[in-house]
Amino acid sequence: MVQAMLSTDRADDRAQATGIPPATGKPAAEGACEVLSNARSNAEYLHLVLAAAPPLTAVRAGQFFQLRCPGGGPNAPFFRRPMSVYACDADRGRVEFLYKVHGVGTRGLAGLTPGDRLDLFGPLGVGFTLADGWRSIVVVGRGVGLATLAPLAELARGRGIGVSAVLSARAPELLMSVERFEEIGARVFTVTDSQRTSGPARVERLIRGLIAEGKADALFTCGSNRLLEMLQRLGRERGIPGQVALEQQMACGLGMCFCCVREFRIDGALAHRRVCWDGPVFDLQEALSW
Amino acid sequence: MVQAMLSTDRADDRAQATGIPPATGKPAAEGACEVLSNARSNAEYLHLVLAAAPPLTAVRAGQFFQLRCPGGGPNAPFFRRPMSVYACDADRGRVEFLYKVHGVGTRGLAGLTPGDRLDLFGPLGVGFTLADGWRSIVVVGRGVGLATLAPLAELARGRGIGVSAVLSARAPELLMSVERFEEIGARVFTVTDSQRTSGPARVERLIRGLIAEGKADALFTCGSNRLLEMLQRLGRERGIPGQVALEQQMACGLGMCFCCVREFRIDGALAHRRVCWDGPVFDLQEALSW
Amino acid sequence: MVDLGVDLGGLTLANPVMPASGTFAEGLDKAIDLDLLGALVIKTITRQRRTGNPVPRVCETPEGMLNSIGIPCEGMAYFHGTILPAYARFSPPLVVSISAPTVDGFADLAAEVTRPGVAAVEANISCPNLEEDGKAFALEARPTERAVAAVRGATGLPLWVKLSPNVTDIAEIARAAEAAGADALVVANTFLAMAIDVETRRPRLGAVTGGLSGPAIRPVVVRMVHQCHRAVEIPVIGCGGILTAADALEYVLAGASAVQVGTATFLHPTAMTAVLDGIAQYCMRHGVRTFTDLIGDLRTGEIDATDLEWAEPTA
Amino acid sequence: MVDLGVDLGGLTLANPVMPASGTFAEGLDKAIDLDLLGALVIKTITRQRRTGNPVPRVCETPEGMLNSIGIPCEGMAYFHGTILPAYARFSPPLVVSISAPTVDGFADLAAEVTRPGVAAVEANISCPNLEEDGKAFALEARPTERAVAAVRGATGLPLWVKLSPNVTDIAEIARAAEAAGADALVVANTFLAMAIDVETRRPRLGAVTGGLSGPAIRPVVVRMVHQCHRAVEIPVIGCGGILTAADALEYVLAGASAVQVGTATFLHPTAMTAVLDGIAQYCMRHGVRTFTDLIGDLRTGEIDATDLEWAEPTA
Ligand SMILES: Cc1cc2nc3c(=O)[nH]c(=O)nc-3n(C[C@H](O)[C@H](O)[C@H](O)COP(=O)(O)OP(=O)(O)OC[C@H]3O[C@@H](n4cnc5c(N)ncnc54)[C@H](O)[C@@H]3O)c2cc1C
Ligand SMILES: Cc1cc2nc3c(=O)[nH]c(=O)nc-3n(C[C@H](O)[C@H](O)[C@H](O)COP(=O)(O)OP(=O)(O)OC[C@H]3O[C@@H](n4cnc5c(N)ncnc54)[C@H](O)[C@@H]3O)c2cc1C
Ligand SMILES: Cc1cc2nc3c(=O)[nH]c(=O)nc-3n(C[C@H](O)[C@H](O)[C@H](O)COP(=O)(O)O)c2cc1C
Ligand SMILES: Cc1cc2nc3c(=O)[nH]c(=O)nc-3n(C[C@H](O)[C@H](O)[C@H](O)COP(=O)(O)O)c2cc1C
Ligand code: FES
Ligand code: FES
Repeated sequence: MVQAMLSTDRADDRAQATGIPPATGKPAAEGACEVLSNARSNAEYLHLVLAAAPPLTAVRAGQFFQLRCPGGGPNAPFFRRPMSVYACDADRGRVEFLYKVHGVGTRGLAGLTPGDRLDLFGPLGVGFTLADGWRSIVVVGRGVGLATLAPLAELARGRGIGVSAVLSARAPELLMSVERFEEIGARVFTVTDSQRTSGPARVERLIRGLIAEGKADALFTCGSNRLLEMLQRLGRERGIPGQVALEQQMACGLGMCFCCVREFRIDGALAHRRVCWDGPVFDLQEALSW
Repeated sequence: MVQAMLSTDRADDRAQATGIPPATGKPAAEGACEVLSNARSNAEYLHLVLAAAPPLTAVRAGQFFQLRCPGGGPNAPFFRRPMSVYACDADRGRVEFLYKVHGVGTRGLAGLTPGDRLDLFGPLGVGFTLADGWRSIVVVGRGVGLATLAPLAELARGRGIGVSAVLSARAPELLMSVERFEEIGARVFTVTDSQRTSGPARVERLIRGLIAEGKADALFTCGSNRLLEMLQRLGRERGIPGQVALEQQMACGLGMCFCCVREFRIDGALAHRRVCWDGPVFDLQEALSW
Repeated sequence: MVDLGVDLGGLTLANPVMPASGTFAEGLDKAIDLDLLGALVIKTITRQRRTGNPVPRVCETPEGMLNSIGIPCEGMAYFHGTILPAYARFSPPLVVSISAPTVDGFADLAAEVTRPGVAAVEANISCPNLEEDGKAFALEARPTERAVAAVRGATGLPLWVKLSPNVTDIAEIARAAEAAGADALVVANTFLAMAIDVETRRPRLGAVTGGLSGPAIRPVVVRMVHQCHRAVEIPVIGCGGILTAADALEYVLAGASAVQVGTATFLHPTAMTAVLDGIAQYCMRHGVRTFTDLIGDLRTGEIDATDLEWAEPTA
Repeated sequence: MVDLGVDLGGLTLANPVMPASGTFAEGLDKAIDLDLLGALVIKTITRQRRTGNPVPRVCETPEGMLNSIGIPCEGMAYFHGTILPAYARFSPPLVVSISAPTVDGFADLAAEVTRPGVAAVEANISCPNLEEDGKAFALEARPTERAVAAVRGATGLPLWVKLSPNVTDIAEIARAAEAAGADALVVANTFLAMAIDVETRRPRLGAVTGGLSGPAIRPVVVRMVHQCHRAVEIPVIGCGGILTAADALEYVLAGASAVQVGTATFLHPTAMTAVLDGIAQYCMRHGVRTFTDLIGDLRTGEIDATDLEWAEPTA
């Protein structure tokens, strides 16, 4: 059981997305945290649980940490690696991540065993926003993208907002976080490639159904380009707002180096935004698919 | 109990010291060896035991390995670290080292625990030579220098040569390897600073006594400049041959980089020799004190 | 108490530690107290709006990184209206790094940033990423002199000139910058470099080449600082691969009056304040009361016995 | 089977992997079968007997090392009487690296090493450690041209010229060497650098400065090889920080026809044969039948979808 300890980002944070420096900084800290567990969730994903103390535990849904992944030699991970918070419990002093082994950094993470220490920096970035008046939201995600969406679902449920979660994967045995979303109290729909239920057309039909039921005051997604495009189309067509969490390679994580830029369409014009600083959560329609 | 598995260097190896490339190379190999134990011997020294297979175990007394010490980050030990073999048992597949924590490399060694792997390269260098006809030898050493001398004592005893071992240290509790030398069958003399028995004058008197007893057909030492000078003087005065094992910073360990040179007096003239290739064991009188 | 203050060509800093241009923004105040720093040096600006280079803009190399960020810039209105005001609340002197594709452009921009709130101008004449034509001014003495003279003529603010390490003879360029009126030199910018993903056979950077920074380059830049320190009278600011106080002190002993920390802040956001603390501790440990006593205090005489101690560790 | 053979300015090698001068001696045959290598390049020799520099002659830096070995040399009698015969038993072509303080000295030495058993001459005009006067020939185009022309006139052997990376414009020097008759270029020697022990305030090298080598420098030298490859027609041999086959292939894709491995052999004595194996495996994996097809095969077109895969790892 993971308790909801996540808050939403306030409007003054959102203002950062306009490029205006924030008037006040919420602290981000560097700290070596003890590994409590680092177990395989399924064939592809690992679940890392760390002991952490404030301010590291003052995490808002959609925020991320920069992890100093272990490793040595000339191919050691030089940069930190960005990782969304999968769960955070300030009272129990826990921060959790869900990750896939991809390259040298995440391979280093996978080698961590209980008792090891991992240096975290964060929490960072602008997370999800829940507008007053929303009664039900839809979250759609695949793979590790679900790590980012789980705290949002938790936050929404904590405010009494209904959550429909469409969880996608290649095959049923690779489905992530079904229990976590069920525990949170979300209505879970699973779709998979092997069952041929995860194609854009099928998912679109599912979501159109939720919209018809009045269960979609806002749409949220993360990670998949095809899902993003489909939700943008639906959102535009039906006038439903939404947000998307994006990824981009990051060096600093603090808006300093400009390596993590992406293009957005803002008020009709193309503009660059730093994913680490102006995001990683952006307006659904402003994001460009890639 | 450590069994004698060490041989001496033959004359054709000694010829390498003249700078003439060897006609045949004894193999030196790179291999990852399992750590069997790595325990503190006393407040200052650690004893590392590794599992090793041929050709790594074809070690001769006075030879060394280049160890790839663990460590990461910008201050990781970049070079290998040279370390004399303290004991080697080819039958049981063991190579042992005795070391003192000095800097970043040896600190990395000290962190090894049983089951870890350490990459060795060797055995390297020209070791000790025992001339036919020697009946008793004297070895004089201090601190980790004794690591280098123990296999020599073992080799000599294996050939029925008597060994008097003068073991020196700052204080009695820091005396190294007394049991190892006793087990080998050496006659052990301990001298320490705190007991005021280790000064050059005292040690000289001790050795003069051994010479008088006819127990000093050759003198061997390692590591200490003051001991070297004293033995050189005694050797010259009494016409007793000897050998000294020297240290110098090493990058390659194979005679390739010329970083480990020292000056020697050879046939009256000063000449540079590579400690890793022409040594680390040199003629007692050719070595220059520093 | 150690006096950490240092005078850098007319600008007095409370201490010698500051960020390197392009590796710092006010967002770092989430992690450290920026008022502790000796100065705040902001990302190079240009007059033109620019979007910068295609992604990927960074990649990892052995103990270093490549960047081809370029100089994305929102233009002067944004600089005056947004960037300058954002730094008003911090106390360290604000140093504005400027770049331009022409000598006149340098002069114009220097004049334009000579405003209240700006304590010094850093002329980035060495950035290898500018799309204009190619060679940076800093690669040869004559263009260096011209660019620096233009900036000198356009502003009364203390003028720092940032050199490129991609040169045969950095001392010659340093002398040219000094002769043209620089008040201090920043040594150095990044090394032009590239990396290739052999599986895809493509460059790892969208812009193909980029600048190498981080610990990997430190030994080369320390040598350059040492050469510049001996070549000119004006202060030299060391920059390249500083991660710890010991790294910073290496620069200081080689002749640097102050240091800039870049890449390290990406790895450890608290790097600059840790460097500063470490310098103060070093001074106390070594009985150094005035930081400036350390500048150029490299000892190259005969090696004495203690230095050879490692050769006889057991004695 | 992959054809790994490569023609280097008139000398055909069985494969493109060889040692870098000064990091190799016949003692390595204790660890690897030297006959597997493409060529054997020996430590630079000079006519004069020299003892080299004071110790310490090496120190460690982040993913690199400094050396101030200098060129200790036993003189020509030793070269002819001892060194040359020692290599007679190995099959790869023997490349003799030469250096001299004057143009005439280069010519004399080149003539003197033009003997049976020597397959090519490598002119080390870039060594930063020579005590003579200072600047190496390789730092400027004109002296490069003169030294190379002198060697060219003195020997009919294939002539490789080893460049220095401590220059503003390596392509210009490469063109000068080509114009003066070089058959191939070795890019590059070490970067002039220094390191200081802040506790003793002394240089870490007895000679104060030395050359930086190892993985740290690789991204800069890969860029230089790429520039030289585009500037000249003659083959370029890449050298700097190669530890693995992937590192070597980075050079090859950037334009190198062969590679030299230096510092890596100190860390892993089997590095060269591992690099060679890895190149062969890469060729098989990528369906490359002729190694030379890879030379300069860097792809810089528009980035396509697969390259962006990391941006959508979960799709
Ligand atoms: C805000 C944010 C949140 C993320 N949350 C998660 C998460 O919860 N779980 C998870 O498994 N992954 C997450 N990722 C992706 C994760 O950062 C990458 O998988 C990781 O950086 C890969 O590093 P590597 O060394 O294993 O791979 P390598 O391919 O060796 O990395 C090389 C470089 O590319 C960067 N890189 C590679 N893939 C990505 C990517 N998808 N996004 C950003 N940078 C990348 C690395 O950081 C590194 O700089 C997130 C990314 C961002 C930006
Ligand atoms: C042939 C030989 C045999 C040795 N046998 C032993 C042994 O059995 N037990 C033992 O404890 N030590 C032995 N040493 C010394 C050992 O190599 C050094 O203690 C070790 O290299 C120190 O490395 P570090 O990283 O801990 O120290 P650091 O000071 O961080 O090392 C920095 C650099 O200096 C070199 N260095 C420092 N001290 C020495 C030294 N005394 N000799 C050579 N290089 C040095 C290191 O190798 C490294 O390159 C031997 C040295 C040689 C040459
Ligand atoms: C991401 C990044 C962006 C940079 N942008 C600039 C810049 O805009 N102007 C500039 O003068 N230097 C720029 N630099 C160079 C740094 O200021 C500094 O000179 C260099 O990185 C070496 O220092 P370091 O090794 O401490 O990073 C940049 C460096 C990096 C890594
Ligand atoms: C210890 C040492 C000695 C060297 N001696 C020479 C030399 O005599 N002649 C030469 O041309 N280069 C010499 N070099 C430079 C190397 O040949 C090579 O150019 C450089 O080290 C870069 O390659 P690496 O990073 O693979 O070592 C030496 C390098 C080292 C590390
Ligand atoms: S990662 Fe540096 S600006 Fe986003
Ligand atoms: S360590 Fe390289 S020659 Fe001795």
